[in-house]
Amino acid sequence: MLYREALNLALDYAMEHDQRVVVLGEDVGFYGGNYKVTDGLYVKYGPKRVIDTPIAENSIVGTAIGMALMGLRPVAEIMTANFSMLAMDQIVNQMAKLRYMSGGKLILPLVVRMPQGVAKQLAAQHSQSLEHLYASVPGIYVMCASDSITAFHALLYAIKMDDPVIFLEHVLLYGMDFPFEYLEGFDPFRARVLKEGKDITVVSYLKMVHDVLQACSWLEEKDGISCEVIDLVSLRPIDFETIYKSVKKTKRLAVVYEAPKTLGLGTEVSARVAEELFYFLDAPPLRIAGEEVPIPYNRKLELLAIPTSERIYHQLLSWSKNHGL
Amino acid sequence: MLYREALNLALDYAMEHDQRVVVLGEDVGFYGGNYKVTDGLYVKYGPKRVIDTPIAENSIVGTAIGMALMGLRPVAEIMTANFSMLAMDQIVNQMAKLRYMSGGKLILPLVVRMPQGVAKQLAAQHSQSLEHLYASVPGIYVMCASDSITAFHALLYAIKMDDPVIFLEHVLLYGMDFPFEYLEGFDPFRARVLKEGKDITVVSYLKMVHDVLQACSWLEEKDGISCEVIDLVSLRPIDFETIYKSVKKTKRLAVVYEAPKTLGLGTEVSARVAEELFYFLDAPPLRIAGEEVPIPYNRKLELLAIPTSERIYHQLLSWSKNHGL
Amino acid sequence: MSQTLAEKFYYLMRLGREFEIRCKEEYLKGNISGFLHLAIGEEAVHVGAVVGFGKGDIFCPYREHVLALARGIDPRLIMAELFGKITGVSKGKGGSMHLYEPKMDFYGGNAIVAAHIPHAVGAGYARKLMGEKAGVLCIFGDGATNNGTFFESINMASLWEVPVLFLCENNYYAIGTHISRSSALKEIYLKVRDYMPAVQVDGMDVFEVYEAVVEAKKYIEEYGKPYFIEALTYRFEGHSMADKGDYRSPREIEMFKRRDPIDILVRKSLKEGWLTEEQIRIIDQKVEAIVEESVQFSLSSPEPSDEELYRDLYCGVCSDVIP
Amino acid sequence: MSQTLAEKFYYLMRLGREFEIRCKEEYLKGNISGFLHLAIGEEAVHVGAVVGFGKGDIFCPYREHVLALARGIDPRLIMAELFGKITGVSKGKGGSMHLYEPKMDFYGGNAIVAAHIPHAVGAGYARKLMGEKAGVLCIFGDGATNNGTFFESINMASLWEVPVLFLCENNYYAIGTHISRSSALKEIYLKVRDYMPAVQVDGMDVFEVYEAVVEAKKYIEEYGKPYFIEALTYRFEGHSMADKGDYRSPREIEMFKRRDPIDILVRKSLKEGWLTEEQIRIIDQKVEAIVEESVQFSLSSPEPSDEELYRDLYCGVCSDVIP
Ligand SMILES: Cc1ncc(C[n+]2csc(CCOP(=O)(O)OP(=O)(O)O)c2C)c(N)n1
Ligand SMILES: Cc1ncc(C[n+]2csc(CCOP(=O)(O)OP(=O)(O)O)c2C)c(N)n1
Ligand SMILES: [Mg+2]
Ligand SMILES: [Mg+2]
Repeated sequence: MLYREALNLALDYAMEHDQRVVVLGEDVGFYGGNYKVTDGLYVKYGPKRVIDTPIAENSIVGTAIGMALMGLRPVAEIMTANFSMLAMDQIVNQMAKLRYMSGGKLILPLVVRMPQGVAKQLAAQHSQSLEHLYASVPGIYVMCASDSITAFHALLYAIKMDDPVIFLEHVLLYGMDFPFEYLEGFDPFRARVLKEGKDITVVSYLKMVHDVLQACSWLEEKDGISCEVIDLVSLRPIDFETIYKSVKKTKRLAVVYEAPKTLGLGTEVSARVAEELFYFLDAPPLRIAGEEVPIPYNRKLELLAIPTSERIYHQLLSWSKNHGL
Repeated sequence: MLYREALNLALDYAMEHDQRVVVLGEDVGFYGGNYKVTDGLYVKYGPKRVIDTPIAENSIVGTAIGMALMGLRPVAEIMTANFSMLAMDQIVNQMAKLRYMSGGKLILPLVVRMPQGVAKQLAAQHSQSLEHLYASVPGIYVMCASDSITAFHALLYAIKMDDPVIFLEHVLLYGMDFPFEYLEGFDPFRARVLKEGKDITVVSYLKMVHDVLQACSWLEEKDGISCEVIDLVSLRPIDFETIYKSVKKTKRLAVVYEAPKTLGLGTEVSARVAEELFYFLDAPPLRIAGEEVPIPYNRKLELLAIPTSERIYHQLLSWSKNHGL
Repeated sequence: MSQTLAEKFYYLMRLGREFEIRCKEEYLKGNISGFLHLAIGEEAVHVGAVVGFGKGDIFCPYREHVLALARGIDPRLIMAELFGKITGVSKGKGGSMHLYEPKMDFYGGNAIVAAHIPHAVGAGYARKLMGEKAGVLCIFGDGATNNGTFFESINMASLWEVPVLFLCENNYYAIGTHISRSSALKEIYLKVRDYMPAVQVDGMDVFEVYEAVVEAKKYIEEYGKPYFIEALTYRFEGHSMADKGDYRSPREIEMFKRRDPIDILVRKSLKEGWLTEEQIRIIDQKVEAIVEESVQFSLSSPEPSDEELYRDLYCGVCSDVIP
Repeated sequence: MSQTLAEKFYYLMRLGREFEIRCKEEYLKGNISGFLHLAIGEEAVHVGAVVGFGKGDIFCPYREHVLALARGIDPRLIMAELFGKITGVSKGKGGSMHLYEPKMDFYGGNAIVAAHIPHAVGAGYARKLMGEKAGVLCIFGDGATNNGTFFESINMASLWEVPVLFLCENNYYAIGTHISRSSALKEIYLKVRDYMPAVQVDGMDVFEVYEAVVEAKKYIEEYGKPYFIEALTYRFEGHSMADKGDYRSPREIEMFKRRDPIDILVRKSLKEGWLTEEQIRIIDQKVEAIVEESVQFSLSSPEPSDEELYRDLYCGVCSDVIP
């Protein structure tokens, strides 16, 4: 099942079973969504529950908050995370704080979905990965999905939650086909161990997970290095229990993400593991991440700006060599 | 000299010597600034160069960008960093990217000033520390000042720079009196070693620096533990050279900041030091930071939410004990 | 009718006034802290609007004590909130700018200018979708109408036909900046007149505010569409306790104080025979007692326990409607 | 006069059209990538505005090839930018949405809807402060006028008396959403008519656009204040190459294509004798050669070197005006 279809299925399923679920955003209705995630919903549920909005990101999230306060369960789409910079006040100052400031009186069952990441030559204003901005904010949950199974189950879980969730997707995943199955008791707060291994724990999420899996299979085949690959579904909170368990076994941590390295989400993983498992580690933690530049348009430069499976492979390998593997 | 006076002096000096410098923001003119940082400038330089703006943060930074493109050197004030969430598009997507996207053709000599941090019972929407959001963005510089000397020199330096700068102040510092002197060749990209020591390197910035100094003097007096205290002036880039040099000597790193711990600025310091100086460290890095909650109104809870000199002292002490000091 | 109303107005406006005068005292004593924005001088807008609107949800900015009182929230719980006590409406976590009581459809204060305006639009959308006609009352200042979020919300409310009464309390100032230095249009209702019915009223006359709001409410309920009222008023105090308000000339302040909304109400009511001196005396006494009680209640209320720091952040519940 | 203008218009509009048709081909060949927004159908607005405005700074959105061409930027450097080559106007770092040439007062594209509008206001403010009368031309779509940043900027421009010509190209759509489903006011100029002079013109007639802009420019220069023009137009293609545009009925598209701005210009010019068939043929040939040359130039231009990744991020210079 395509990743976008899995998201669509979650929305459709939720809307069908719960009248309170509404979808809103730019082009989500009549047009079917810029990335077709909401395709078909407008015809099925009508314009009152699948709401086309003006280009007004702050008020999209703002109206969704108002709807949630009244007992609806809005799923707002921000066309891409880049544009969510216009909605930061509603996300950081409102969505994340209203419940707490009200002493628990206000309830906000609300999901804000958005895709992010580098697609292909969309240039600096359309290529950002911004999960770290959200994951630093107390009062919201931040989730993401690396394949169709998590896309469906995590999004559905987010919709069922009475707390506000930022749900991140990756533009390049939408068109990708993944195996699909319905799971019982899916828990988005548990990181997934996608591959067991004994030498290195490699933590990642979203699209990078697939590049990591590729790099790790090369490492195993060519160099006999065995990686345990962990896929984060929840980015706030991060499931450190699963990470610690793995690192205690492998004694080595690498974390891979697409955003520029400085203060990217993996920084928290690296710091926390160094702080908590200092005496277990056989090597310094490694961050493999984007360069400290806006994403350039030119394809060659663009690919230099973010980790690729080749570069992940080479960095993991040379770091392993330097630190006694 | 009061911290706010030092900032005022820098603005006044810059405006006097360079006609291109203009100041804009809410209440900065006729009213003299919400925290009186721009006091007197309106009378001295008139309403064309000291511009009162509507409550429109995104367009305050946006118009400042337009002014900078034309060769003015605007210093925009956002009343507090909390409200800068409304200006995130202009900061993250515009100010930080225009130069790069234009292949270097556009020049943005622009400073956006804002105070942040916990004052006293201003509650969740008026108490945030948000430096990590800015420090993660390539294309801008992020500076801050912990006392009057840095306030004057760093702000003046920022105004002279042809690149865009986010300049962070702390609400509680405005009314504080510090010794002042004019320095030759001040370099904001060098962290300041405020106190030499041999056992622990403690990195901090803004208001927390003073709490750290207090805690460290207790540690020295009561427990014979000697701290080297480093004050970051630049938060992007961070002067790791100075930090590494110190940590190589002390073999221990602690970093103290007011924002919630997760992904706060000190996370980068902790992670980087663990990654780069792994074999030098005698103890895991320590982050002493805010709790993972919005700031509550109640004073007792508010003080529980952020590091105080007492808490810094106790945390440093117990960590030292646990790790062989 | 006018008699009952006059009594109600007088009671609520006097309560608001005395409550806030006391807040000021308690602030100076150190019992209240943070930003404290008083609505002294603006009571006719707040009381007229809340009473006139009646049933429906209310969203407002940080200057909301009188609105909360007019909505009927227990003064003790409001004062306790200002004192930061666990008995406060927001458990002492919100303070003056964050009074919430969803049980009374009061969605309270917001400390970010204009940020609650889209909340009101979303709330109105939701209520209408769920078949509720009462609509939403959304209050904000003149300064807020220069902010983009305001316009986005006006457009959405009009486009989607959302039953919201937008009530702008134009007190001519945003902190220290006069409207003439922040807004190209000095008549705020002009900003939206192409989007929805928009009128201007004298915000110092509670009857005028009340009547305009009643009329607006009728329109909202009948057509399910938005409506805009600009109420001209003035704050007698500084913007908050941190502001002396001395960027305004004594003459200007004097001019407006001569139109004190409580005096206007009293003069009119006595003249028309809607209120007697005796009634006023009784109400004054009652108000005094209520305010005093609210302070005593707050003084004797406990601080939140340390565990409260991490409470109320998430509710941690999942709906089970979806299988 | 009309003769010279007609020739100029025809040349620039034909150049814009052929340039973009070629872009489309090169996109399909894989030489251009990313988001490519074509202005085919909107040439009269772009050419009429840039020619009519003359001296002054230009700020525009992502759909800016024709604007850049009309401003006189070398077509080879534009095409090379689209090819991502180092010879491109933005060194291959910006692509189609980010063409900049400050030497020609062209402050180019922006990929965030409405984000460049405050830049234009700030630029106009700065120019005026520095004693320059020419003013700023700011172009944006109908969709952008629902965004808060637009309103904030309109207010500021009016309040501060900034010489900006706001030019809204109303093509009735924001990606797949028709104006009737995104804007409460379908006549966009109504949104600002209380802030500044605001008119609506036929954006398919380059002469009409040109004349309105010339008039606006006179006003701006004389009064140093803002002006607003809404030009009604239509994009013949999808929103970008990623969009087929099939949410619009064939009938609607047909209707607008019958008002192709180039056809209108040609018909009128031939009729009035401003242009001859022969002149047209010569221009067409010239345009063909220029477009071809731009592609050859781009094909033979080098890729940026790897070092470019970290170039142009900061300029690292400090002014020495302040001692
Ligand atoms: C987005 C934002 N910017 C700035 C502020 C600081 N601030 C608080 S109140 C205020 C003035 C608001 O004026 P107005 O809307 O007229 O309301 P009033 O206080 O006069 O009732 C400002 C600028 C804020 N709280 N939020
Ligand atoms: C803030 C923001 N939100 C959403 C988008 C995605 N987007 C790109 S163009 C566009 C439509 C803009 O419509 P309009 O302003 O009418 O311009 P047109 O493309 O029709 O010329 C949208 C929604 C964006 N680039 N920026
Ligand atoms: Mg006001
Ligand atoms: Mg359009």
